[in-house]
Amino acid sequence: MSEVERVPDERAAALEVRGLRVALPGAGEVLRGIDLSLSPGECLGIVGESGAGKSVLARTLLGLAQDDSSARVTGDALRVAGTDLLAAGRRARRRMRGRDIGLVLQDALQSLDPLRTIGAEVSESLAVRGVARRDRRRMVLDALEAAGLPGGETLLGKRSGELSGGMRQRALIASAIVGAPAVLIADEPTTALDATTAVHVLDLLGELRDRGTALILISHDLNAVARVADRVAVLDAGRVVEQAPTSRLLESPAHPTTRALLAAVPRGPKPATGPSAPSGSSASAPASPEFFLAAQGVTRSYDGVAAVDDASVEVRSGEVLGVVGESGSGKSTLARLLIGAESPDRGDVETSSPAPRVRLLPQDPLASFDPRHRVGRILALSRRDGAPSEEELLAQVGLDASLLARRPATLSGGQRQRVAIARALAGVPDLLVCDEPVSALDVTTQAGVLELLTRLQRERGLGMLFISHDLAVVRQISDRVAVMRDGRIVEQGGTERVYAQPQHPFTAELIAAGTPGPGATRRS
Amino acid sequence: MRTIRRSLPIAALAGVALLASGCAPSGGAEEATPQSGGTLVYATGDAEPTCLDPHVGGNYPQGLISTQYLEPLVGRDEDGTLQPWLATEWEASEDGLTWSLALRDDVSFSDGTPFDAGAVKANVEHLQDPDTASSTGYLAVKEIDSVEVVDASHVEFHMSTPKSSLMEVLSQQWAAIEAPSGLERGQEENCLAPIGTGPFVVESWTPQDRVVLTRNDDYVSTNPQAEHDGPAFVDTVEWRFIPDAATRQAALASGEVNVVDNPLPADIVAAEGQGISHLDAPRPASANRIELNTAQAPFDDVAVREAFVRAADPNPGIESLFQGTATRSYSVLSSVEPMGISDEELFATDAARANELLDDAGWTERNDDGVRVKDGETLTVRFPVSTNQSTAAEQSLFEQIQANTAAVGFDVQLNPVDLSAWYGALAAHEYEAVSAPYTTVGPDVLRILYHSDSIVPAPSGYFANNAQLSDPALDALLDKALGTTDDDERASIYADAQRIILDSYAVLPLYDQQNHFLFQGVTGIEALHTISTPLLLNAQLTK
Amino acid sequence: MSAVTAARPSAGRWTALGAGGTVALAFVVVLAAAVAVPWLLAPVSPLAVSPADGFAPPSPAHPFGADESGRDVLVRIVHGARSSVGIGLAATALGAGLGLVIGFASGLGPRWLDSALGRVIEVLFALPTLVLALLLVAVLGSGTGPSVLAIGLATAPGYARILRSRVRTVARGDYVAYARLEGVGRARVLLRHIVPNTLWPLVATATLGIGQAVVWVAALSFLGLGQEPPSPEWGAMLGAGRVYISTAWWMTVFPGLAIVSTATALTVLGRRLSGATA
Amino acid sequence: MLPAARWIAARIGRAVLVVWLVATIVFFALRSSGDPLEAILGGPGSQAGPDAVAAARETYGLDAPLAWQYLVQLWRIATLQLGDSYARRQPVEELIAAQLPGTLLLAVLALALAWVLAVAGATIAASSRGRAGRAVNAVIGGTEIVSTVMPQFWLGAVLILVFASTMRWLPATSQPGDTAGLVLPVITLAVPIAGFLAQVSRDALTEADAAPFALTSRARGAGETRVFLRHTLRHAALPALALSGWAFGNLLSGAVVVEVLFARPGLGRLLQEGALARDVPLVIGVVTVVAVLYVAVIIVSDALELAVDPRLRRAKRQSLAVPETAVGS
Repeated sequence: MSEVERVPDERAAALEVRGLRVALPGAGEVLRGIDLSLSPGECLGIVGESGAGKSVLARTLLGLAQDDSSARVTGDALRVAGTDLLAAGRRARRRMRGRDIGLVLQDALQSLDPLRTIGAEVSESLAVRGVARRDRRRMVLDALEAAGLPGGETLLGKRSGELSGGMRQRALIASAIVGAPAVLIADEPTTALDATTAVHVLDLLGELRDRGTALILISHDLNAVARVADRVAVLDAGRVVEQAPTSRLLESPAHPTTRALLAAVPRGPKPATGPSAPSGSSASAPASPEFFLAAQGVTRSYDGVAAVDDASVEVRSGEVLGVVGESGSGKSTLARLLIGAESPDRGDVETSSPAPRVRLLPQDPLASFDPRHRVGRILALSRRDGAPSEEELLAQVGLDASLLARRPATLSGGQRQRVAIARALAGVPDLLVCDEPVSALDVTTQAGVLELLTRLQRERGLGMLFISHDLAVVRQISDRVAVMRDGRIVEQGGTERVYAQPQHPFTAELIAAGTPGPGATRRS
Repeated sequence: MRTIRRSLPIAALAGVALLASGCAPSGGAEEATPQSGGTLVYATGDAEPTCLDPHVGGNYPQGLISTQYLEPLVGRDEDGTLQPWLATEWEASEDGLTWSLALRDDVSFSDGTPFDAGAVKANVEHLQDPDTASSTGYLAVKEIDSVEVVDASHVEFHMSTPKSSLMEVLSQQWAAIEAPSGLERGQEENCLAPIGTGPFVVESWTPQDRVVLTRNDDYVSTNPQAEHDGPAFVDTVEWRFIPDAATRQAALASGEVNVVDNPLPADIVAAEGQGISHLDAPRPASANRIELNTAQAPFDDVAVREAFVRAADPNPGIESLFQGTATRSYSVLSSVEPMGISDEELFATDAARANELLDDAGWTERNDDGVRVKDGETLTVRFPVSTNQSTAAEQSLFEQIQANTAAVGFDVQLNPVDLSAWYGALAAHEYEAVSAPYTTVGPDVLRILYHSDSIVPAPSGYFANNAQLSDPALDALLDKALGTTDDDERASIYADAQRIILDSYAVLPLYDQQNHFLFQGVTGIEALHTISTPLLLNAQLTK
Repeated sequence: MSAVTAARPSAGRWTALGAGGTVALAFVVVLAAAVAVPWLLAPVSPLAVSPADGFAPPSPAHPFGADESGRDVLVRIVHGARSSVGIGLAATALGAGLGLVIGFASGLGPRWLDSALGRVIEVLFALPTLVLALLLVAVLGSGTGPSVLAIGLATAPGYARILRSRVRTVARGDYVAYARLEGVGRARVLLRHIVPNTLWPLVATATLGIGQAVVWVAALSFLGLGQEPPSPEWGAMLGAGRVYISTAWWMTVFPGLAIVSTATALTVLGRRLSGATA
Repeated sequence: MLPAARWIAARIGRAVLVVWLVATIVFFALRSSGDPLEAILGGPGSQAGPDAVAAARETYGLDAPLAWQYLVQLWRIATLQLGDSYARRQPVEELIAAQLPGTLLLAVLALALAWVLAVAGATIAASSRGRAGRAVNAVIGGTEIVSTVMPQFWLGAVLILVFASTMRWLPATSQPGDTAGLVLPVITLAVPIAGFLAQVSRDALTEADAAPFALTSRARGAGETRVFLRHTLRHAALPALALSGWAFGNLLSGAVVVEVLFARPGLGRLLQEGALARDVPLVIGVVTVVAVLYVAVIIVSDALELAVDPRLRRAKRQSLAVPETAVGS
């Protein structure tokens, strides 16, 4: 790739990778000739589907893959902050870690040892290098401050479980930068975070980059990468298939993989299909959409805390109501109240007569399948009068009939969600409740499932309640949207209206956080 | 063939002779010099006593340990002849209703109080007191109506009925003499450390672990088996409780302990090659035997009993299981009892005869398992086995008898149970066969075991006549023997009684009650000629 | 490494057994044969005594040697499988059965019942197996019945705990909620989803429980609270043979191996079974 | 009240309930099995006469109504005056007090050894990688399973045969105050428990070693030793700690066997003798003490767990952990 050769000065490079190949026992060659380079103060984004080799690349750059004696690491050059990793021994590689290169993983709850204090965790790379205890404390506090946690004294004795998700992630970043490494690898650093928090963390990474750290940002989320990265490398099956400055890559992707990734990113309003008019108009839906379910001022509390607080919402036939909000905002509880899985403490849920037949599309379809049942049995048990055969149901969701004999555990994530959709269809539903149905899926898989859902909804005139933390996803599928925060519905209305003219500041913030394309943090 | 035994088995005699000459009887290859002082460690496999006073209850474990600190009025020599001990002379009146005893006047208890006629009176009364809950010792003194203190060294027992065996049963350790000063302390305290005239004194008792006995330096050598005047040689005896036979043997082999009792036959055989000495001291009174319950079907029919006895064929099993350490007995009484008679012919194995007898008795049909059936009843023999009392080898022997009698159509159901359950089965008459060892001294054991009076149960349900023999002729003989003091006449009466018992086929004698000791690093270990408990008075450590 | 193992496609249940599991399964098959048709494997009576062969060491005639009564140890082990495994099965059935009742009542019943049964479980836990066994001996006397009862009662709280949490997990599981949402009745959900998904792990636990029950039976035999002779029961054989450990090692080593192998095989199998469903 | 104080109060309340239930069950079970007089009057096969029977009945309060006797028994437990042993005629609390320290010493040492063996096994397994590592893991896994199913009396007998009879390195019996005599009983007692603990620690260690925090630590430059000592070991120790209560119950079971085998005085042997002699006050006393010890250990191990793992303070969880692979203790 021509971009690689464009690197101006090799001596100044914080990272230099040429022809890197990594073979792991049992998995074969996972990386097949990687060329990358990175200068101080530069951010390289690495994107790709799961299984593309992103994490192995990160571990190899840290010299950790090499520690496994059965792994084979070869290449023309592998230099990190001056250390030649191809020549370096185990000990040299270890000395390099923490001092020259740091790592930030996703899900700080798991990445910070839950049994150790924040102080111990953040200072670990200092302790390893024998920094005196006195100095450590000051450096830890500095690092915490640099990571956006000023006044960190109170945090030192706490454990990760006692912090919020955003604080945890900041503490994790502090633990990676406390040794002032030249290179920082962030592997999916925002995946487990709420959209608004993610933005803050990405901004923080951008600041670090601006202060001269060479940053590698690994993600499946092009949105996140685009916000910070100067350049993006697209990884597919162990190879860098395309590498370009971020804006160019976003605007004119060259490689099919890149194009597919970009196309899959949910964006824009609900697409209009075929001859019918855009959703929300009366053409595709019954003339006056009758309501299926209507909640009026419902409240539900757990242990004195209101999970849903005085919410009023209506789900209508042939219409998709999107509910969006961050984790813990009460989305799922509201859905449970609507479908009668739970009773409200206050308020009413009205149901049209006859009661609509409700089916659910869960976030984790695997957990909603009896592990002892095969796909055929699952569909058979859920079939109601008027439903097509099991084979037909699978065909409708784009799956082969041969899957009928498989157990769900042996299917891929996308296949599982499609089986879940088929199962919901087997119940001949009037109303489909979708609870974060795509949030666990790869971006391309997600696009396929969303498309399928939209098509089915249209074809059958289904009513749908679609819950998601991702505004872009909700926008793409919903006719109307309700924005939730702390159990309350802060805003409600036609999707495009809300999107265009958010009434509530939180909605505006959400929209900003979810906006793809070049963001404020990326250096121009 | 009828023989009246008057002597010990040759082997045992030889062993005693060797011991008496001061040499290690077997094994002991190294030249070891006996020395005074030191601590002798004795490990017993018998249960730990719950009370060290053998008057209370009265079982063999109490007999074992109390031999070291309590002494009875009389002893016996190896021929079974009574010997003076704390009593120097004894004589029964013509009518057998009064016994006059002369006592040693130079003996004191280890707390300094004198041994005298008052002490004897106090002991008899202690045994007779219901609060003492004496079982074994009580039987010895049951017929004593009152004790008259003639003077300090003379005492008279006034009997309710004549009892010629009185002095024999008074030689038992369970009727040994304790200091009245000790008895007066009350049972709880006296149980922890009875005070006697023996060669050792109870120093301390750590339950489940050991009793420490220290030498009685003021010991007056009254024991008829004493080989020297004055106190014992060893300073201290540690009496340890090691219930597991293999562990006990390992402790002996590794030198942790000097003497063990209840060794396994295989260990006795192996001892010779390991420099470990062996003492075989069969217990007196009854032999080990299987008794058949004559009170209920099927053994209420003598032909069925004979068939069982003829089919049992224990000899090959005794040979292989005991590996030469036990000799087959054909007598109800122990081989150390001079008045025992033996009849090998009566117990000759004859399976054909057994089948014939059973056919004639009407047990002609057999079920699918080969068990004989009569009138819908199977030929079932319930045989509760006490795991406390029957050794592993003995239990194996019972299994072989089970297999042998199965061949002629018996269905023997062995049921190994703990002691409580075993007594429970007997009390409920839920047995057709049983093996119940009984240790006392002298042929009067026949009366305890086979007199019809012994069918009457105690409040606990216990009764001694497990064969449930109820024969007026036998009762008459046993009563008569009790009133006869002339030894020859007694022997003849007991011989007639034994004849009746043996002929009833209610008893299948097996061997003497096994009582072996293995020891190492010590000489002078011998057993009392009364209840065959080990005497450590003459023991000397060797180094 | 983790990526590799996780990426491996799940195979069928039996091929997932692995080498150890296959050996264990083969052993259990042989064991089952010994339980079902001992006469086919060893057409000699395990009871026939032959005092002349007493303590015969292993030889072609007696591959595992002979015991004190000249009975072939191998033959006795084969014929002993039925009673040993039988007692293990009976105790496990009792323990698992009790555990099942307590576990289901506790997991599905009202809160007060759960809390009351929780105390029952705690009480049973506070009585270790042998303590419970000795207590039962004091009450019922020794024998096979009390042994089975003791092991059953002592293992019941373990099963109850596993089942209770399993029942709760399953009952609160998404697929149960989904079936309820589909309008499937309570009873049908119980039979269709909760019971099968609860019992399958129980099978795995009970499998290794049988192995441990066999060992407990052996321990009770050692304490003199065992099975009636001459029926060849492994624990009793081991207990009897231990007396001769220094002179006739084969009497204790081979029954010991039978117990340990059986328990090991059942444990390996149980672990594999539980792993295959996870 | 402080949360900790409230927690302790609640746990003690529950413990009292459990002990009361145990005592009640034991009392009625034993009393339903028949008249205890036989045990009082010289044990089984007693030949005591009617006078002695009547005297004993009065002395031991057996002429009172059963309900009254039950209340008396509860009062005794509450006041730690457990009455006189039928067989030994000594106060039960004294008998137990004499044997308790020995058994506790044995149990604590065995538990410590089991922990050491378990952690050592888990460590070796975790630190062996590659092809040889798989072999080592298989061997350790096999050893664990075999040790969990090893009958203790058999293991002990073999140890005695080898180390006492043959080698003569160690005594065959275990006496109070004799350190060398503790070695074999402690090993015998520890091995099966070590097997169970090693299984859970190894699983936990493997899990912790693959956890993101271990990777993060390595990425900070921590060496394998540091990762092990500072991170994974604690996580591996947690489940083993949670199993302490179960292990303690198992140790008490094992103590019965081991104390008989090694002729060591202790609670287990006291119970065995009491049970065989149908000594009601002694059996009730020992079983109640065992239950008290058990719930005490559970409370302590739960408290320790809470101290080590702050995550548990927020989670509502059950105490009384049992290895998935052990169904009895």
